[in-house]
Parts: sequence; structure tokens; C-alpha cells
Amino acid sequence: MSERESVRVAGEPGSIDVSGLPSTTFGHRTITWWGTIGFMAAEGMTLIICAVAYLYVQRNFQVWPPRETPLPSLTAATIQVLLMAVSVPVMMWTSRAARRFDLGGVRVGMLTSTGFALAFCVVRWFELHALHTRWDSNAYGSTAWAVVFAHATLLIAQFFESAALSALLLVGPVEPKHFSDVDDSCLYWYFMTGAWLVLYLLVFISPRV
Amino acid sequence: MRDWLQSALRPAGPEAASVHALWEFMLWTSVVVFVLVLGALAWGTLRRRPAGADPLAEGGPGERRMTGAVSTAVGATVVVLFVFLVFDFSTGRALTARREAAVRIEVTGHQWWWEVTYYDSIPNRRVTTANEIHIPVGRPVLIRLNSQDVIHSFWAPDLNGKRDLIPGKESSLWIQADSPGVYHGQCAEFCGYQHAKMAFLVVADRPADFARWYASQADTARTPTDSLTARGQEVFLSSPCVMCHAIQGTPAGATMGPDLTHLASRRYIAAGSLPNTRGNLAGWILDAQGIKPGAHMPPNSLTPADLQALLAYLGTLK
Amino acid sequence: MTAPITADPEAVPPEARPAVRELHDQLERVWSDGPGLRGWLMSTDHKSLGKRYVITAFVFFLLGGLEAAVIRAQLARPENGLIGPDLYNQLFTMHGTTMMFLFAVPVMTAMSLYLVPLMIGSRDLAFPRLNAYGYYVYLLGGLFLYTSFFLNVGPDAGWFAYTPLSGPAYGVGKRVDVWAQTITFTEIAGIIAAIELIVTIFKQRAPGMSLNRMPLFVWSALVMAFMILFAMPWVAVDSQFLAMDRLIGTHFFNQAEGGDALLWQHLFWFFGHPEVYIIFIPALGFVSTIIATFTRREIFGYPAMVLSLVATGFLGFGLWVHHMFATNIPQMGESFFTAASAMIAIPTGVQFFCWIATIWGGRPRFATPFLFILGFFAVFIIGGLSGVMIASVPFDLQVHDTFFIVAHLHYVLLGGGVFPLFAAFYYWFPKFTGRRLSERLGRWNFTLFFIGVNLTFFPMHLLGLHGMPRRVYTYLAGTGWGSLNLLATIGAVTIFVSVVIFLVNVARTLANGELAGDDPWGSSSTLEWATSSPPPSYNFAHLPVVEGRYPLWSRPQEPPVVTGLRTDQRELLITTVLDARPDHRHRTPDPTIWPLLAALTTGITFVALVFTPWAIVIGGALAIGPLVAWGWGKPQPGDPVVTEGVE
Amino acid sequence: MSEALLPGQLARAWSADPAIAGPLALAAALYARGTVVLWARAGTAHGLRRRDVLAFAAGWTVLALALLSPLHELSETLFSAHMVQHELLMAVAAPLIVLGRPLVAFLWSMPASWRRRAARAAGSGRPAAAWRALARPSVAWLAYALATWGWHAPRLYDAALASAPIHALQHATFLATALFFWWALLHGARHRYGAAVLYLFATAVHTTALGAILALSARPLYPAYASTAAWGLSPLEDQQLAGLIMWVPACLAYLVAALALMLAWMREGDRRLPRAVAAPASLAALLLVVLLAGCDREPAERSRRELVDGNAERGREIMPAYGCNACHSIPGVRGTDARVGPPLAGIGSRSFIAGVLPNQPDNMIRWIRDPQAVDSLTARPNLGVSARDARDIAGYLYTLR
Repeated sequence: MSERESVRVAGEPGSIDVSGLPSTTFGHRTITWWGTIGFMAAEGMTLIICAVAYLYVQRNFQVWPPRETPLPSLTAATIQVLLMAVSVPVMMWTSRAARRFDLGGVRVGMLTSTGFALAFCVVRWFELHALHTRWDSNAYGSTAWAVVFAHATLLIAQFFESAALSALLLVGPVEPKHFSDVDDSCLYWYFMTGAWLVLYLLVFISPRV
Repeated sequence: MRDWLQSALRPAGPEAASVHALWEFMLWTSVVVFVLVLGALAWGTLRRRPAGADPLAEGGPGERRMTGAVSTAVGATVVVLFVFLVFDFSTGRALTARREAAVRIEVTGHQWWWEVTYYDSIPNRRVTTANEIHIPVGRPVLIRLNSQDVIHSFWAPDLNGKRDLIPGKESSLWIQADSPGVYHGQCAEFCGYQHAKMAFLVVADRPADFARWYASQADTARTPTDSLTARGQEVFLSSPCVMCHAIQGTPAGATMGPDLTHLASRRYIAAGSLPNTRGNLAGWILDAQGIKPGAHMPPNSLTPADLQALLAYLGTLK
Repeated sequence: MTAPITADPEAVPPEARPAVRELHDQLERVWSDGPGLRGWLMSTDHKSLGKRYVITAFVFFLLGGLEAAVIRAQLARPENGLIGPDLYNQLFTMHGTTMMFLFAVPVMTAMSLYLVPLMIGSRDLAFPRLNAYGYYVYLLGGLFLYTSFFLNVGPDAGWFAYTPLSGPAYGVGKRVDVWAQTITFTEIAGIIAAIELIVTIFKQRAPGMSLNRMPLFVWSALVMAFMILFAMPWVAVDSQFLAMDRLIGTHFFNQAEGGDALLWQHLFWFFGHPEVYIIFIPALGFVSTIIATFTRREIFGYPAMVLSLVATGFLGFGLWVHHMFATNIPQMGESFFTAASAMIAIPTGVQFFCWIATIWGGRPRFATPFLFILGFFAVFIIGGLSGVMIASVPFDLQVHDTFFIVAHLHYVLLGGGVFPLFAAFYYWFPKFTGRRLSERLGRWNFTLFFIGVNLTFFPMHLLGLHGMPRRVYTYLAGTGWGSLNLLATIGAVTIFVSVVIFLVNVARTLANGELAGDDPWGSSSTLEWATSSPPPSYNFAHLPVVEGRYPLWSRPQEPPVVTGLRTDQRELLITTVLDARPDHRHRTPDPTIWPLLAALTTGITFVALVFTPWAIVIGGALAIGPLVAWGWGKPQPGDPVVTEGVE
Repeated sequence: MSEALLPGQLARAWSADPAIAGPLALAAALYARGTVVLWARAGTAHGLRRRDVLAFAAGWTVLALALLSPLHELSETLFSAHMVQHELLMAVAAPLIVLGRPLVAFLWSMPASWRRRAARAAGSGRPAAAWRALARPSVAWLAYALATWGWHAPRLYDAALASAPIHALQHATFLATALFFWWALLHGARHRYGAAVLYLFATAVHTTALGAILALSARPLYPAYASTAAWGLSPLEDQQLAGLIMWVPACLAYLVAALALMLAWMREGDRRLPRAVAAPASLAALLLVVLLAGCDREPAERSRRELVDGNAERGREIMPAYGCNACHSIPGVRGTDARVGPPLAGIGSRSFIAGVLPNQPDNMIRWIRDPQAVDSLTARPNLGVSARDARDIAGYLYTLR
């Protein structure tokens, strides 16, 4: 409220002076938040399309997964889900630290997130093995790999983003806008983990139902 | 009026006729809509305007009249679309009504020719031919469609619309011809190099003619009766021809290319692209690539004498 | 002191001129591209890049047109031997791919990227560096496709690349791989443009420009951007599936291993149908803008127009199956799909009737842009009516994949895309360059184009009905198709001449055309005409404050403006989504070379992906450098820096 | 699993299952009583507009037809009929009922003391906070999507068909998530019309995907629907029809709702502008007259018109004279730290006045002038505010958002 009140009326009727407006804000007021949402929409569509392919080719199989292909193992994928569940509160805490301009807090938060993202990537390796099929075995293998691998690109991208942001926050110079970047990174994190929950249900659980 | 080889506007069977009726309705409706809309546009553009009126002024009775006019036009659009849907729906039902098939034919698409097999409950009465489909006049015929390689589309516009041949997914289509004649058709889905030269014929015969044709096709090939044709058969069987083609009644039984058992009875060779004459056949055997680049038929080098004998032999395969 | 929107010293009283000149110099120092080739390569200005984008897309239009000319020459008479099936198949694939992926969508996004910030009263797009990256990725994609074509590795499986013809078993060589990767390039560029436009339109409108006051072109750019965002990933993923089937042996489309050839078609057309509206909807925006200017009347039924745009965008996603009527879709579905397809005629009809009402109530002026709009009406209605016809399944099964469809789609795309686009070129050319195109040549351009389009494509309706399939490199003399084809070829020559006249017009105008002035049409309503022609690097000396839907028509003597944005660094004003209240000031980054370098590494990756899957790893490693450098940036003097603790 | 229903038995297949008819009748009775009480208190068509009542009546009728008509029996035999039933519940009845603002009516159907207690419980403390956290469009969207997809898993669907309690649970889940979804879009997400349009689009996309999967499947997925022959359909055709119903007509319902919200969004922008130019929305209103009936959730146009002559500045100045600030803290009015009555910050965007009246200008003026007429037990005194003063005060209060 207070910033908005600082929009003053200038000389001419209707003219406004914006020099009192802030230059760093958070959340949906910023354009980077909207840009992040845009990329999330495009990447979310990508994941949906992989899921659609997975569901579509089922029509060509009598049993799913196909004969002589075991069900995917649950251990690695479930560990991944739990790991992600643990990471979300950390990122919520980081987001709050960013909004307080707490440099120490966001440093800790982003370093932790780098560690989490790296762990996700490592567990993802085991998840791919846990599918018990190969991308070139049959259409089941191709589509299941497509779903899991498409989501892996999100994890890898997030790892590099977290690592780069951590380095920037440690080395500097740190500008106020970087706190907003950290906040947006947290938003992306929620999307990434939420998307995996749905895909986990699809690839690892739905063949069992 | 031009003499078209094949045309959707010259229906020769009930299926094509019902689509043609739908087309005429849509055409005249569209003409009326087009004239009305462009007429309104022309009137709105060219009409005299009162001098000095301020075009930026909004509201007023003119605005209300326009609202009425635009709403009426939108309402009319909805009504026209509804009538269109009703007509379309009844046409669609007519086309898919279940019937008793007089003949069942399996058509398999290949790059770039059509394999045609007549279904019969007695296996050795099944007939295989290529690129030329005979049907009895006035009887519904069920065509079952499949493909060996890529997607093709079966289309004889005088008889019915088209249907895709998708590998591994069988589909079907009804055709019926009301009068005897030869109807041309063509592949309508881009299928590679020689998509342009993948035509076929549908020959509608009187029932007696059809029965006679069918009986002759069910026979094996004639055995050579003179030395020239005997030599021709020998050439055929000792050349690469046997790698791809079959002639029933001889050891040649490959199924890569069209079955040649009754080659001489067909009107065209090379999937509708060449009339079946001795000269065309010779050129086709020697250098198919010159006529239909990319076709799977390789060039063959034969001595002149062998070629004559082969042509003579193939000419006997009625 | 008076605060002008333009920085034209002539426009203010003499005593204020030195101050205005000083403001102009200051803003120019901060916002201009920088000198020389370096400045040119580093540019992130939406106008510089927008112009490059438009010109590049237009070059591809010419190339695609030349391909079409060769196709028409080959088909001019039966059994013509000008080119063989191999080159022919490459040519029509290149023509389709070029026109759809390298011309139609990019030119529409390019026009939007140039015009939207000016129309909504902002200084630049939301993410200028990303915009530069998007343009270079698009350029590299086009160069890649054409290099391959000239090396005789041009794609030959059609712009739709149906499997299995395009799959590993039948699409031999690297041709289809080239196509698949080109698609990925252009999709990335398209999605980036979409995000730019959505964020810019939502967050950077001038104070007072609530959603309800947005120019209709901005609305159409917004709807287009949303459609791109939701449609383009489909074809990008689809083409990647295809590339993987070909490169690493996956089985997405391999029926033998449980894949499905129809999956390709579903995914492709889920994109392919909205694609048509992605081209068509911004063109509707051009039409509304130009009609308002040349009738001097506000567009009748603004809310209905906006809702129609949104409804069209919505419905565009529900119709993809009507491209697949011949593939044995469930018989049950036919009437549903027909009804859904026909329904799109309703929002289109609403817009047409509103435009006619607008013209009826206004005072038309027959300048070249308006002529092209009238041409749009005549040509597009034919395409729209034949579109309703082919929504009918029984009729579509007769004309599907014939020249009837070729006629229909060209009537729709030329009528609904290219006619409005030519109108837009003529209309905004003075804004782009400061000079006006010749009206005399413009009339010739229009007349020949109108005649040429109808001469070329109208006979094709008949050809299709008389049984001529698409994508055939030749036909027999006995088919009876010769004379209509000859007529179509003559029409193509006419179009060619018309486009040459356009090029001459552009060349002559650039050399010594009539100077335009800020607002050459005298009755424009949107904000881009409030600044000089061509606009200065910073667009507006002071951002305008908007008080109505047609801000230039209701402008007081001294229009209200925004003051207080910094002039010593690049700053944008961010406003709220709904009612455009000023919210905060955003420091936007300076020009840089990194987007270009990042685009190059992306390009290397995609090209290498044709040969090896390891390209992802190599390309990823290469890209890290430019991407980090792009984001890192060092603060300029005057930027706040945070040390330990609170700000 | 019951016997297959034959075409000849259709007309007699009405159901009067008390477990369904009872709650339906109760809902209708409560709504009717609430409307009567409210209108008696606040004046006819106040608090609940006529279009609200119409929307509820229409939604209730559709719901009753879907659950009690032969469609219900048929849905045990035909998958497509079952799909029609579900879409009627989720895409037709649910939005109409939500438009009817049933909570307002139900609240008014209670005795006065319950009403106050319910309003207090809903308006404060933990439950309210939890509800606010949960009642987001994103959560509602997800719940709706999960219910739609989850129940179509063949095993769950077959379980529902085999057992009446599971079937009831299925319908309850569908109706509840649908009501939640539409409530979050139409009432919950105040000032988030744009997001609501996108959520509707996303819903249309995912239901299209599910419908397409059903319509294009190569084999029947639900073995329970095996005896469809009497209706001229093979089980596969029946399934195709069901998929198509979910695909095309149901998505049109989302489209209509999205367009209505879009229009409301645009109008909202104007309403919030200080110097708004009236939009000639007549044509759109004409085209959309059907879908707009009841969609105009805040009477935005009317409230603005009525408040134009409410002089907000004067309202602010006269409030101390009436002593408003003796009990309420009012932003912009000096010396108001009182905690007797609720603070008035943000009153312009609250849903209810005095916990009972929908926050609409005429209600606000009524409450300012004669509180006891609204709620006989209220402690707020009648201050004898003149009509003009009440309008001006309301004008000022509506600036407090």
C-alpha cells in the first residue's frame, strides 16, 4: 500500500510521478515471476505430452507393462518422492529468507537446494534402472523412459540454476534483484516436485492399479 | 464439360451420389452467404454518408440498429450451421449403414502399387491380382484396407470418398457402381517417391461378365504351347523376375511385386501409369526407372531375343 | 515544464527545447544499441530485433514463394519433365515447412514483438536478452534447413512428416532428421516470443490501460501467445520422438513394437490445427487496427470482438481430429467433430459482422492498407466457407488430400494471413522506417496480388473435385487436369509480379520515399503513433498515461504522462495486470553478446543431434559458459548492491 | 450388478431412492426457506437476486433429473449414459448451483442465533484460516482433475459399478469436487478471473485428453458394460460415445464459463479505474445473455452506478459526527482505535456485512440506516442516518479494499 501511495500527481492533470516506486519486489508483481510461470507452462505441457504418449500406446498392449517386463521397482522412486517432500519446506524457508533480504539465509538455502538437486539427479539414475526396461525395447519402454527422462531435464536444469545462484550469492556482487531470483527459483522448485508426484503416480503406481 | 478421368462431381454409385447431393447443398448455401456478406460489405463501404457527422460519436439509434443487425446475422449463422449439421449427419448415416456385402475384397497398399485379393471361404478360390479391381454392377462391395509399408489412401472419386491404409490397422470402405464401366482411382496420401504414379482401376462388370472374369482369374496361368512362349517362360524363370513376382502354376511364387498370373488381362501396367501394350511392357521391363523413377522394379538387361520371347510369354497370361 | 511523449524539440514551445533535447540525448545514451558491428551484434532492442525478425521472415517468404513457383512450373502441363520426383518432394516439403515454420508464425510474432511495446506504451519487452536469443535460434534454424537443402539433404516427407514414411525404415538418410531439428529450433523461438509477449502485455502497459482498454491488436497478440505456449510444445515433443525413433531406436511410432503411427498424427495435429489460428488471430488484430484508422470510427462491439478472439483460441484446440477423418476414426465421433469444427464459424462470423458494422458507420478511406483489408474479406470468406464444407466428414473424405484442400488452405492462409500482413506492412512501414510506401505502386501490388491469388487457387477447388490428389509431381494427359493447372500457373506468375512490385516499392521508398512524420495517416488511434517515426531507441521520452480505448483520439492538448523513471539507466515501469496501476520500476539489462553466443551453442547442439545423442552432453557443457555469463552481469554505477544482512 | 436395462423398460425406470431424494428435497426446502426469510427481511430480490434463485432452481432440477430419472438406471447398462449423468452433475448442475449462492440461503434458513454462531464460526479462527489456505483455485482444480481421472481407472470404475456404496461415493466425490471447483472459480478467486479462465482451459485440455483416450481406445476398458447390444451399440461403440461426450459437449461448458469470466474480468478492470469510460457492452451482453444470467457475480455495474452519487469524501467527513469511530477503527478517519465493533479496513472486499448480508451496496446502505431490520439481535444502534448520508458513507466504505 505504502509504495502505491507514493505515486504522486505531477504538474499536469493526470500525470503521475513514479520516482517513489520501489525497484525490487517479489512474487507475481515481478516480471521474472511471470516469465518463470511461462516456462513452467511450456515445460508442464511437455510433461503432459509424454504422459499422453504413455497412455496412448497402452491401447496396443494386452497387458501393461508388456509380457516379460517386470513392474517398475518402487524403492528408488519412492525415496525420490520422500526426498522431494523434505526439500519443499526448506525451499519455503528459503523463499521467506529471500523476502527478508536475509543474505545469510538465502546462501544456506540455495546451497542446500544445490545439494538436494544433485541428490535428485543421482536418485533419478537409479529410477531409470528401476523401470526394468530400455527405451529401445518396445513402446512401453520408450514412453516410460520419455516421461522419466523429460522430468530429469528439469532436475538437471534446476541443479545448474541452484549452483549458479549459490555461486553468485557467495561471490557477489549481490544485487537486491537476486533475492527475487531466489524466490522465483523456489516457485520453480514447487512445480518440479509437484509434477514428479503426478508422474510418479503414473509410471510407478498406475501399472499396479 | 471436360472429360475427366476421375471426378467426385460425376457420381456413379449411391455413396458418391449422396455426397454429391450434400456438396450441391453446401455450394449453393455458400454462394448465397458469400453474396450476402460481400453485398453488405460493399453497401457499408460505398453508401452515401451524411455530411459533417462525427464518426467518433458513439451511441444513438444507429448503434442500436447495428446491434440488431449484427445479432441477426450471428443468429442466421447459427441457423445455417444447424441445417448443415442435420444434412451432414443424415449423409454420414447413409454412408455407414450396415449392409450385406456381395463381394469382399482385401486391398493392400505397397510402395507404389495395389495388391488385390478376393475373399472366398474356400481358400483355393481366392484370387490375387494387382491394380485392377473388378466388381459386379449394382451390388455393394466391401473393401478391406491394409498396408505393408507406409500410409496410403484408397480413393475412387466416382464411387466414394477415400480411406487411409495404415500399416497394422485394418479399415474398410463400401463401394457400389450403378452402371458398367471403368472407374479410375488413385492413392491420395503422400507415400514417397512415386505417390503420383500409384493409380488403380475399378471395373464394374455385369454379373455374368464378373463371374466369367472371376473364374478365369482363379485359374493358374496357361502353360506355354509354342517354343517362343516356352522360351519366354524359361527366360522369366531364370531371370531376377522370380525374385519378386509370382505366376501361379509355375515355380515363381514371390510376393514382393504384383502377381503376374493374369497380367495380359489387365488394362494398365505400372500401377495405372502405362497402358498395357507390348511396347510399354518392353520398356517397363528393361528400364522401369526411366518411366517411374524410384520404383522398386530394377532395370533388366535382356538379349533382344530373350525379350521377344518374354513378351510373347507374358502376352499369353490372359 | 511540459513533459512530451515524443522527444521532438519541434513539438514543444521554443523555451522548452533545450531541456527536451537534453532529455533526448540522455535517454539515447542509455538506450541506444551502441556503435558499429559490435553494437549491432549485441543489440537487445525490440525494434532492432523486431525489424531483423520481420526481414528474415520475409526472406523466407520469398524463398518459399520461389519453391512454389518451381512447383507450379512443373505442374503447368501434364507429364512435364522439368524436375523429377526427388526434387519435387523436397520442394513441396520445403515450401510447407518454410511457410508454416519459418514465415507465417515468425512474421506474426515478429510484428508483435516490434509493435506491442510501442502500442502499450513501454520502452522494451520484458526480457530483452531472451528476445535476442530467440531471434538468433530462429535464424540458425532457418539457415540450417536451407544449408541442408542446398547440400541435397533437404527433407522430403512433407511438412507433416507422417510416420512410417518419415520413420527409420522408410525415411532414409538424414533428411527427416534435418526437418525434425529445424522444427525444434523454431519451436523454441516461438515459445520464447510467446512468453515475452504475455509478460510484456500483462505487466508493462502504460498506466490507465486496463484490459478493457487494450488495443484489439494487443488482445490478439495475447491470445496468439497463449496458443503458442500451449500448442508448440506438442510438435516439439513429437518431432523429438521422431528423431529418437531414428537416432536411438525408440519405438514411439513403430507399430511392430507397440508404438503407433497415429500417435504421430494426433500429436502433430494437436499442434497443427491451433497453428492455423496462431497465424490467423494476429491478422485479425491487424484488420481491427487498420479498419479503425481508415474509417475513423471505433471498432463496433469491442467486448464481442475480444470474446470472439478468446473463443477462437479456445476452440482451436478442439478441432485437430478433422485433419484425420480418413484415418478410420470412430464412426461415432463424426458428428461431434463436425459440430465442433463448424462451431468456430460463429466467433469468426461475429468479428466479420462487427467489422462490416464499423465500416458502415465510419468514413472509409481507400488507402492501400484498406484495399488489402477489403481483399482479405473477399478471399478469406471463400476459405472460411470451404472450411465449413470440409468439416463435413462425408464431403471431406472426397476432397481430403486433394487440390481442393490446397485451394482451401491457401484461401485461408493468404486471405486470413498474407492479405492482412501486406496491409500491416503498408500501414506500419512509415513507423518502421520513417518513410511512406508509394500508393501508386501499392495499388498495383494489391490488384495483381488479388487477381493472382484467385487465379492460382480458385481452379484448384475444381481440380480437387475432379480427382487430382495433392503432392503429385506429375499427372497423365488423359486426366483432363492440364488446362486448369495451366491457369493456376499463370496466376502464380501474377503473384510473382505483384511481389516484385512490392520489393521495388520498398527499395524505392527506402532510397528516397516521402517522409512520413509521426502520424502519416492522420487518424491513427494507438500509442505507437504518439512517438516519432521511426521511434527513438527509448520509444517514449515520457511514458503516456492512458484514459480511453483510443488514446490518440481523445488526447488533450497536453497529454498526461509518467515522470520519475530514471534516465541514467534502463528502467521499465511495471504495472498491475488488470488495471495497469504503476507498481514498481524494473531495471532491465544492458545489451550483451551472450544471447548470440548461447544461441550458437544451442545451434551446434541441435545440428550435432542429427548425428549423435551425445550432442546433448557436449552442447550442454558448451552452453554453461554463455548462460552463466548472461545471467551474472556486473552492476552498473548507481545499482544498489547488498552486502551482509538487510538491504 | 443388476440386469441390463432394455429399451422398453426405460420409461418406467424412474427412481425414488430416499437416500438420494431425501437430501435433494432437504436442499430445496432449505434454499426456499432461506430465500423467503431473507427477502422478507431485506426486500424481494435483495441479498439473493432473482437470477441467483433461478440458477439454483435450474441446477437443482438438472441434479434431480440426473440422479432420479431413467438416466440413472440406464447408466448401469450404458457407459455413455453414465457419462452423460456425470457430466450433468459436474459441468451443468454444479456451476448452476454455485451461481445460486446456496450458502447464503442455507444460512438464512437457520434460526437467528444459529445463524450468528455459524457466521462467527466461519468468519474467524482456525477453520476460516484453514479454509482460506485450501480454497484456492489451484487446489480445487487439482481435486477436480484427480477425481475425474482417478475414478476412470478401470478397476475403480468397475468397483463402483459392482457396489452401491462405492457408486454413491463416486457420485459424491464427483459432485463435491465439482462444487468445490466451480465455487473456487466463481466465488473463491475474487479478482482472479484471468487465472480462472486459464484453469478452465487447463480443465478442458485434460478432460479432452481423457475423453480422447476413451474414444480412441482399441478395446473396451470397462468389462462391466458388456450387455449394450439391446441399445444398438457394441461395447466399444458405447465407450467411444462416452469418450466423445466428455470430449466435446462437456468442454463447451468450460468454454462458455471461460467466456463469461473473461467478460467479467474486462468489466472489473474498468470498475477499478478511477476515471472509467463506460464500455458499450450491449452487443456482448446480447450475445451472451444466456450465459451471463447469474454470472455477473458482483453487481459491478449497478454498484458503481449507485455509488457514483455517493460522495466518498463527504462520507469520510461526516462519519465522526455520527460516532462511527467510537466503536470501529476506520482507515482515513482520525482517532479510531476502537475495538467494540469490527475494524472496517478492507470492508469493501468482504463477502458479508454483519456476518449475514451479502456485501452489496443496497444491503450496506440498509445496514447503515436500520441495523435492527437486518438482525434484530445486533448491538449496533440505529443512528438515524439520512439516506444521502448513508449513501455517502457507503461510498467511502467501498473505497476500503
